[in-house]
Amino acid sequence: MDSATLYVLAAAVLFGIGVHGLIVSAHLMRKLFAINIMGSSIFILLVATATPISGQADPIPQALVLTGIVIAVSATAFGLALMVRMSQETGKATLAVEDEPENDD
Amino acid sequence: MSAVLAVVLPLTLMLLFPAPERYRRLAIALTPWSGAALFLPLLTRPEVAFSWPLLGVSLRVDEVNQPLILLTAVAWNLSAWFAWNTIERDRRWFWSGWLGALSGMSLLLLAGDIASFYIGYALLTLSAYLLITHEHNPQAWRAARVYLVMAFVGEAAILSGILLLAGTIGNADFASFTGHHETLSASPARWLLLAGFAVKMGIMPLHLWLPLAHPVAPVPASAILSGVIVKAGLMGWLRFVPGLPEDPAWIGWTLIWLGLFTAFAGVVIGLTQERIKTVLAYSTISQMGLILAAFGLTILLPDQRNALLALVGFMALHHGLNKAALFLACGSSLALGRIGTVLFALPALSLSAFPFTSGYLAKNALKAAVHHTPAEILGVVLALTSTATALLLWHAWQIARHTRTRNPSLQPSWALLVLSGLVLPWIWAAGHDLIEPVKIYMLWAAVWPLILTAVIVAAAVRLNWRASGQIPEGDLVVLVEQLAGHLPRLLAQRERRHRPHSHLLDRLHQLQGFFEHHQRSVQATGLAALLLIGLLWLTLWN
Amino acid sequence: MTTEALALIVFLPLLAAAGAVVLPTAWLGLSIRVGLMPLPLLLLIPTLEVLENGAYRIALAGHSAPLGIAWQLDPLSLLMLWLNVGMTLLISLHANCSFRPGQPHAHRFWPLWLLLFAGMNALLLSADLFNIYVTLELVTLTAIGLIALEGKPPALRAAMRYLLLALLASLLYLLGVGLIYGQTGVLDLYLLAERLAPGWLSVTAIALMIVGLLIKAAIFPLHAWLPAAHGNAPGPVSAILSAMVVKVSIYLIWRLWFWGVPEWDLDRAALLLGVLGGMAIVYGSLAALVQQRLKLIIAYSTVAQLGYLLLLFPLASTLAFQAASYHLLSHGMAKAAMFLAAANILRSLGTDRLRHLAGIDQRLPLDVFALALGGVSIMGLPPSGGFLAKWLFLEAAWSARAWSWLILIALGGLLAAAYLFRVLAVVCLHPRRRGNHRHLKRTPDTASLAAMLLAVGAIIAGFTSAPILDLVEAGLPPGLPR
Amino acid sequence: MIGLALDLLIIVSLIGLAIQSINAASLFRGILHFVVLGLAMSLAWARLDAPDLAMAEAAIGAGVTGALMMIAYRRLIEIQPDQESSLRPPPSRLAVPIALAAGALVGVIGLAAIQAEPMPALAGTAVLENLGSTGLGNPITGVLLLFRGFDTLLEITVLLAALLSAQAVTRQVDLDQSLTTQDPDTPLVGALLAIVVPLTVLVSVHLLKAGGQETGGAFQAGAVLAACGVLLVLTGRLGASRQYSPLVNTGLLVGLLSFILIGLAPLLWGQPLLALPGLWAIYWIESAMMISIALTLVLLFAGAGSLKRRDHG
Amino acid sequence: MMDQLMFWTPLLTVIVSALTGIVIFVAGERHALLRIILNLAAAIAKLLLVVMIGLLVRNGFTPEFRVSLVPGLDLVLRADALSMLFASLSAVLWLVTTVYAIAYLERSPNRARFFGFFSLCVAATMGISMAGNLLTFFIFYELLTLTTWPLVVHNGTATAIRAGGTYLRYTLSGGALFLVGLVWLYGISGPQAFVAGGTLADHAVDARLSLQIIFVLLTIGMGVKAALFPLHGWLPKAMVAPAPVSALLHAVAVVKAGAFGLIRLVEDVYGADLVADLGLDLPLLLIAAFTILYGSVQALRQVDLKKRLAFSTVSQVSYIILGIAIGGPVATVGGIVHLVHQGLMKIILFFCAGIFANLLGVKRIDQLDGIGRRMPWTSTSFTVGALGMIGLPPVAGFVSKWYLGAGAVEAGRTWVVAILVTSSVLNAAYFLPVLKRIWLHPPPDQWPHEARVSRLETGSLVGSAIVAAVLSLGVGLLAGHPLSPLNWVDSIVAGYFP
Repeated sequence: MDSATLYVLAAAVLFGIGVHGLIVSAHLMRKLFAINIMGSSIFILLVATATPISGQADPIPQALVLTGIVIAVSATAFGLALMVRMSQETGKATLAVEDEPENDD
Repeated sequence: MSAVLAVVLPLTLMLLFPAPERYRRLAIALTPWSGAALFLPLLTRPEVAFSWPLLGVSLRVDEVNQPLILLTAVAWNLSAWFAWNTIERDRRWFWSGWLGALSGMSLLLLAGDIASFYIGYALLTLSAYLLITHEHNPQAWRAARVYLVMAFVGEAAILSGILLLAGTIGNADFASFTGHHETLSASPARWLLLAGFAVKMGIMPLHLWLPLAHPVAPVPASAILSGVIVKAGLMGWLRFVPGLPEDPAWIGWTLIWLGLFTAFAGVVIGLTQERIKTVLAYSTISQMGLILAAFGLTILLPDQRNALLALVGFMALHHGLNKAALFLACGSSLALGRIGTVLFALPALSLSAFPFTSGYLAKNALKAAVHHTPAEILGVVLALTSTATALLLWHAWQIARHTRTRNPSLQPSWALLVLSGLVLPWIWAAGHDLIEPVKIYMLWAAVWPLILTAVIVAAAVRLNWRASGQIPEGDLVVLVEQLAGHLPRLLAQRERRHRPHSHLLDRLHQLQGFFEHHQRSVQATGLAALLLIGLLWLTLWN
Repeated sequence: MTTEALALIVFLPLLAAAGAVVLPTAWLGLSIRVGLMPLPLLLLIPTLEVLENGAYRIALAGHSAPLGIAWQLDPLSLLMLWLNVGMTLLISLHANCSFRPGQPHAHRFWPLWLLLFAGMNALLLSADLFNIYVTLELVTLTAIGLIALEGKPPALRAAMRYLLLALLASLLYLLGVGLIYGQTGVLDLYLLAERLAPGWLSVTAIALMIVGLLIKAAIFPLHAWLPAAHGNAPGPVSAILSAMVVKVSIYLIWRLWFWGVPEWDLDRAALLLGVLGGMAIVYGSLAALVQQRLKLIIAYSTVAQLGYLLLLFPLASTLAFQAASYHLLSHGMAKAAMFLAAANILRSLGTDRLRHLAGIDQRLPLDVFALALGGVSIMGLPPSGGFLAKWLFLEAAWSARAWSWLILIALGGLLAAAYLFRVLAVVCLHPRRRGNHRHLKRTPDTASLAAMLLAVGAIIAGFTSAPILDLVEAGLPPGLPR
Repeated sequence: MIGLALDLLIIVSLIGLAIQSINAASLFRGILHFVVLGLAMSLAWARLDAPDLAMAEAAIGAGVTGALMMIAYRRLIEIQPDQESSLRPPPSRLAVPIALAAGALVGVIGLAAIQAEPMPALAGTAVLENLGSTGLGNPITGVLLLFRGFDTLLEITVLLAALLSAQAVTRQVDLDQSLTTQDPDTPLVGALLAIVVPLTVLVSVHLLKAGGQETGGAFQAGAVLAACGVLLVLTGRLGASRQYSPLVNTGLLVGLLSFILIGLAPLLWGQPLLALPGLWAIYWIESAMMISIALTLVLLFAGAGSLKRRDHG
Repeated sequence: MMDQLMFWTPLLTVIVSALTGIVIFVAGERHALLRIILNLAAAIAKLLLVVMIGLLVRNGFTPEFRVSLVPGLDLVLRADALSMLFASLSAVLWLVTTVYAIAYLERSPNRARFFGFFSLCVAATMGISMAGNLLTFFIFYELLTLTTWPLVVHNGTATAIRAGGTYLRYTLSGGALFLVGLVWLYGISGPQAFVAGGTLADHAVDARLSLQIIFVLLTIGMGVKAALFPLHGWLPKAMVAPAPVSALLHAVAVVKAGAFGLIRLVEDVYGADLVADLGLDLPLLLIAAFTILYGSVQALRQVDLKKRLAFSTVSQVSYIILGIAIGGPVATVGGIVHLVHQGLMKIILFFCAGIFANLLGVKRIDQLDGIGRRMPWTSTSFTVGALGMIGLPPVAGFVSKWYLGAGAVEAGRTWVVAILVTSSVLNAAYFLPVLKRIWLHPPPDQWPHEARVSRLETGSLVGSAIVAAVLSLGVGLLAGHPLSPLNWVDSIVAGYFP
């Protein structure tokens, strides 16, 4: 059992937690947490499973993950702004299906 | 040209009738004479053919149609005069029908090919409808309805027959029929045509319409219906289904017995009737039965075929003129005393084959024809038909005496018709070698049936036999009508309730709403994605 | 020349977007023009190049494939580029009415619009799996921003849901890319074919990427985000989303499938995708049949029509490829026309509820006509691009003796007719009250004209297929049966 | 052994924090846990031999994200103080099975990937081989700017798109509402700022410079610089504005514009597209990007279209 | 020059109408006079054009327009004798119907839409008649569906919309099957040019089953429009459309398109011999025969005049199919010539029904009492049409019936005569009572809804009906004339049965 394996398992657990959170959370901010946690778990997986090149870490996955992190932040920032606006418009920061009138104009 | 004129003139006049008054003057002036146009072809004996109208039209006058053309020309023209003086209301329709019928009759008489004949026949059938409905009373409507139904039954049979013929020989000229003997004798067309034309002739049991329709029409219309129009069927027979050399005897016998049955049954039913025109109508049925018997003889006795055919034409001429005269009698005379009596009696006696009348000539010729043939026995039966006819006309006379007509007047046209009924057949017979030399036994053969009639009449008067009113007018038609009464109910349109069209859509909408409701949650998409990954994995992984 | 032109095709809109942000409002119109107008001309150069010499490849920064990122322009991507450019330009004509510089949302709209455009162009050119991921994110984020632009609650909700699902999809795709890199050590799409053996990790990777893309393409049953998003977005945005944005995801699946792993035995998976497509067709059509709003009907129609693009997988032949490409093209134009027309109707009526549309054809004849013409193409009735596409699909299905697909395609047209004629029927209905449309706002003529141009384009596509089909044929993956 | 124990510790805390951030009793505590989770993540990156990622995670993942979440939370409770009592969690009998399945999927994939035959990582090898010729020491910077520069270009475009999108959905009415704390003019704040601001600027410049050779880079530097900006906003030195400001907007775009223009320029003299003409270009672009990223993040934080200075007494 | 003429004229016939339609759309509701002038001018121009092409065709030329849609898939418009038959029918009746429709729709709303689609509909009909291969036929066939739908729903009532829905359900489903069959056939033997006697004989052995199935598919596709039982359901419902539309639908455009397509299918794609060889003629014949009887019986049950006419159409159009299903030259002549004859006769009836409804509000048969006195000319025209439908000479219907019956006998299918005759009797049964009411019943004191209209309007309405009546009488009376449809058809059929 080396540390890579440990982190892979951690990624699995984190992903599960993220998925669970995404499903059971009502509040959008928590959904965003969940998505971010899922993202982090994927990033961990990518880096943890990368094959070292002659003892040195493969820079490609790390570069990819770095980009991924920035993109995740961007999306999260936008998601937050969207959430705030939703809350301003409807008083709630949730996507509960009951709130939506069918075929709303 | 004359033949074309005979057809087109009445048609043109007919088309002018619905027009406003001022365009109608010419039509009105010419109408009573329109039948006379038929004399022209009789004189010129044209034979013409045109390729471009319809399916090609050819017109001609020959031995076969000559007597009927003569009959039509005379009876129609004289009846037209009669009608001109007596028909008062709704003249437009009457004359449209009258002229249409005339045009159709002329065309079918003159026609030399199948299609033209059929066109004339159809025109005649439809136009006659207007004559029958003229009175616009419930009886007339009923009669017209029955007429139309029966006419179309007949028309259907005729059309089938004609189409069957057309399929094998095209729109053939009648003259060429002799070249197709084998085709014709084998084809069902023959029977269809026989039956179809029999409807028009009133042969039992296809006569249903006749006792209803003839009486309800105005008098002159009845006259031509009974005197002339029924002969259109005969013309059809003569043209389409002449006896063929190959015909077996049973065909002839069948026709003969059917004709004789009609002849007697017509009289029996006629005797139970109470209206004079009905009685006369049954008389027509009876007489047409006789003609059918004669027609049957042409098949049974092929070696006398031509003579018999001439005889059939002669019988038609004779019956047509006399029966028309009798019908005109219903409209004018009966209370006119002696002249009226005479004018009624002359045609009646002629029909009963009183010696030296045209009926006598016909009967004699027939009897002579069957003499020394397998059909010898018919001699007696034919004599008995005279008895029957005489009885029926006596019955008619009895009714006529007790009927009061409004405004009795002596129409010259009536008298002329009676006269022509006496004279023309003789002239015709003379011209066609139909006069048998007078022999005593023949005279006796003509007289004994009439004596028998007198005896029966005397007995009837003494014993006060009354058969009237036991058989309704139109006999079988009553049954048929009862059966047909159920038809409208079967055909009636049942209004189906319109189901709200959105029913299915509503259901679909609910379903979709439900589905979408659950779909929208991220969970559902996640689950679906997971499942899809699994499925894709499974399918990709071999 | 070609490299320069391609570089400008990507960077000009990008620069224009930057200009739209950084320059004062007065200069906005100029930025838009600079970012959009020269594009067709620029695109001519690579077109000639590709037509002459076939696929054109650029190693960005001079570092060729395993090391750097490459752009690859083959006939298929050329077609897609043309579509994107043409469609964006025409829709911009419409957008220029609803978002004329100076109007409330204009300065927010145009930069995003130009970024979306640039992102799409970059995506279509890219040959690198990870680069595609970045462009996809760019496209998604701008698209969602555009959807939520007007700040109406339904649009916001739809955007939020789209965002969450798109992020999920991106994660799946990214995981797949990572795995592929682990398996092959390369990220270039066109290097995969020889390096990616169907091991079970690589299978997982492909499956993950495809499902990620399927979510972004809103393929049933992963479509839940689409109707609300497309149905509530501003008109031009709905139009470009339905016409192009969802489709590039499917285009990417095609790429992966036919170029990435051509040697694999894909029959069963192809069947699965085909079934998904079929389900999309049926479900989308039925759902469209019961919607009460015009734009939702059109949006569900997109769900249905996207299904056809998946039929390419089970049919997998030259004809099917031509059919799918042609469908992509004609559906794009028709759908854009319909969304624009619907936007005009919505704008002048204030609502797009079906029951309010009665008799609208007398007031907005041009828009209704565009709607109808677009509908004709969607239904696949002749003469229209939709018909030719359907014809080619049927022919492909017939050639493959794939009767079930044949029936499905025929049925799909009927279902489309059912929901579209439902709209047209309402339009033809006499309004109950005369004053129903008294408060109509006028639609600018250009807005209607843009819709009409696209609709007519969809119809004309029914006559001028030869060059496009030839182009598609030239750009086929190797080894496809006729 | 100690390493393994450390790993275990990090992992357990990761999991615990993740659970807490999602399931914490209040949303606020959730945010706190999430920020700490970010820090734990950066430890994990460090353990995974990815110092650049550790740095980025700490600055961006934990720092910036945390700040954004906090400010969003604050806006939320201004609208509806009680954020969660009225919310019913969606019914989810399937949540646990789905989560388990998804987790299992990731776990199995990961384990399999580790177990799999090591493949020659062609791209990575090529990077390491080519790095020498570039003058850069940090292979990740090399990848980000030289070998896969286009990714980075698009990445900052994504960031820009996120900002524009966020601005598009941000209601413009209440912009001028102060984001500052109740009492901005505490003397202590001024003193603090006087120390912190130059320090952070220094740190970020260092990070930027370091990025070339060792750990660091524009993103990390930008994030740190953004933290400084956030501080200024929070203390009221900078305020949200609706006013168009050429300066802010230029700063926002200077990274992207420099990258594009310098990337396009080589075409003029026949070099490949995006082939950066030397180290100076890399540093130039990095610096420009740093400014842009920082500004973008600050604007995202402020929820504003622009910024303006505020003078406090 | 001549080549150019040969190339463009077929397209021109389509363009004339299409362009008219588009200009009418563009001109909009307000320019009534322009619309009228345009309509009439286009109708006349089209008639002249058709006459010109007719002369060309008569002199042995075959004008042909060809453009490629997909490589290997051409849109071909070609004028041969059969197409000219249908084209001239359409051109003549379009002119008449245009005059009628202008008067009929005076003062009603949405006229621009109406006339626009009306023209497009005729353009599609022209395309159908000139189609040189099955694909072209299909394209215009579907176009016809599209352009007639707005006409069907023109009144905009809920009933009309429902009827339109039914119409589409039938026609589009039919179209889909048609398309499937078309693609299938294309796969087997490439593009299907219309060639007398068909081109498929070579495939009869190896693709027998396929050809049979394709035939069924195509027949269903066309049978929907031709209202073959059980695909006729849309037709009576479509009666909610304005009278000119019904007239056009029934007499020229829609049902005829289906029937014309079947003629093409049987004679020019498969060839009568192959159809017989594949054993398809008898089923087709049976269906046609059943439809004839079924339509007549249904017509008998209707109380609404237009509905009765509609079912009459169901019955009558099947005569055409009957004719080609019987096979053999005579019956084929009968079938094809009925295309023209039925068109002329049915259009009279619908014109008259429209006049009754429009001017007096008379829609049901029991309201017709005595209308002959009030409207003698209209009633006379109606009578001509009705008698023709029954097949009474000398109206055109008789000629067709004659050829059909004779042809059936010639081909050894004597039982068909019984069908024809029964149908005639049934026709009489549902038309003669109508005529009786019209002419012989006393008129009511007040008509249901008497409209006040100008003389010009009445004149145009009644005039159109009279023209149609004269035409159908003329065609029947002069059937033997060298220029009559009958002889034209004779020469066409001579090509099928060398």
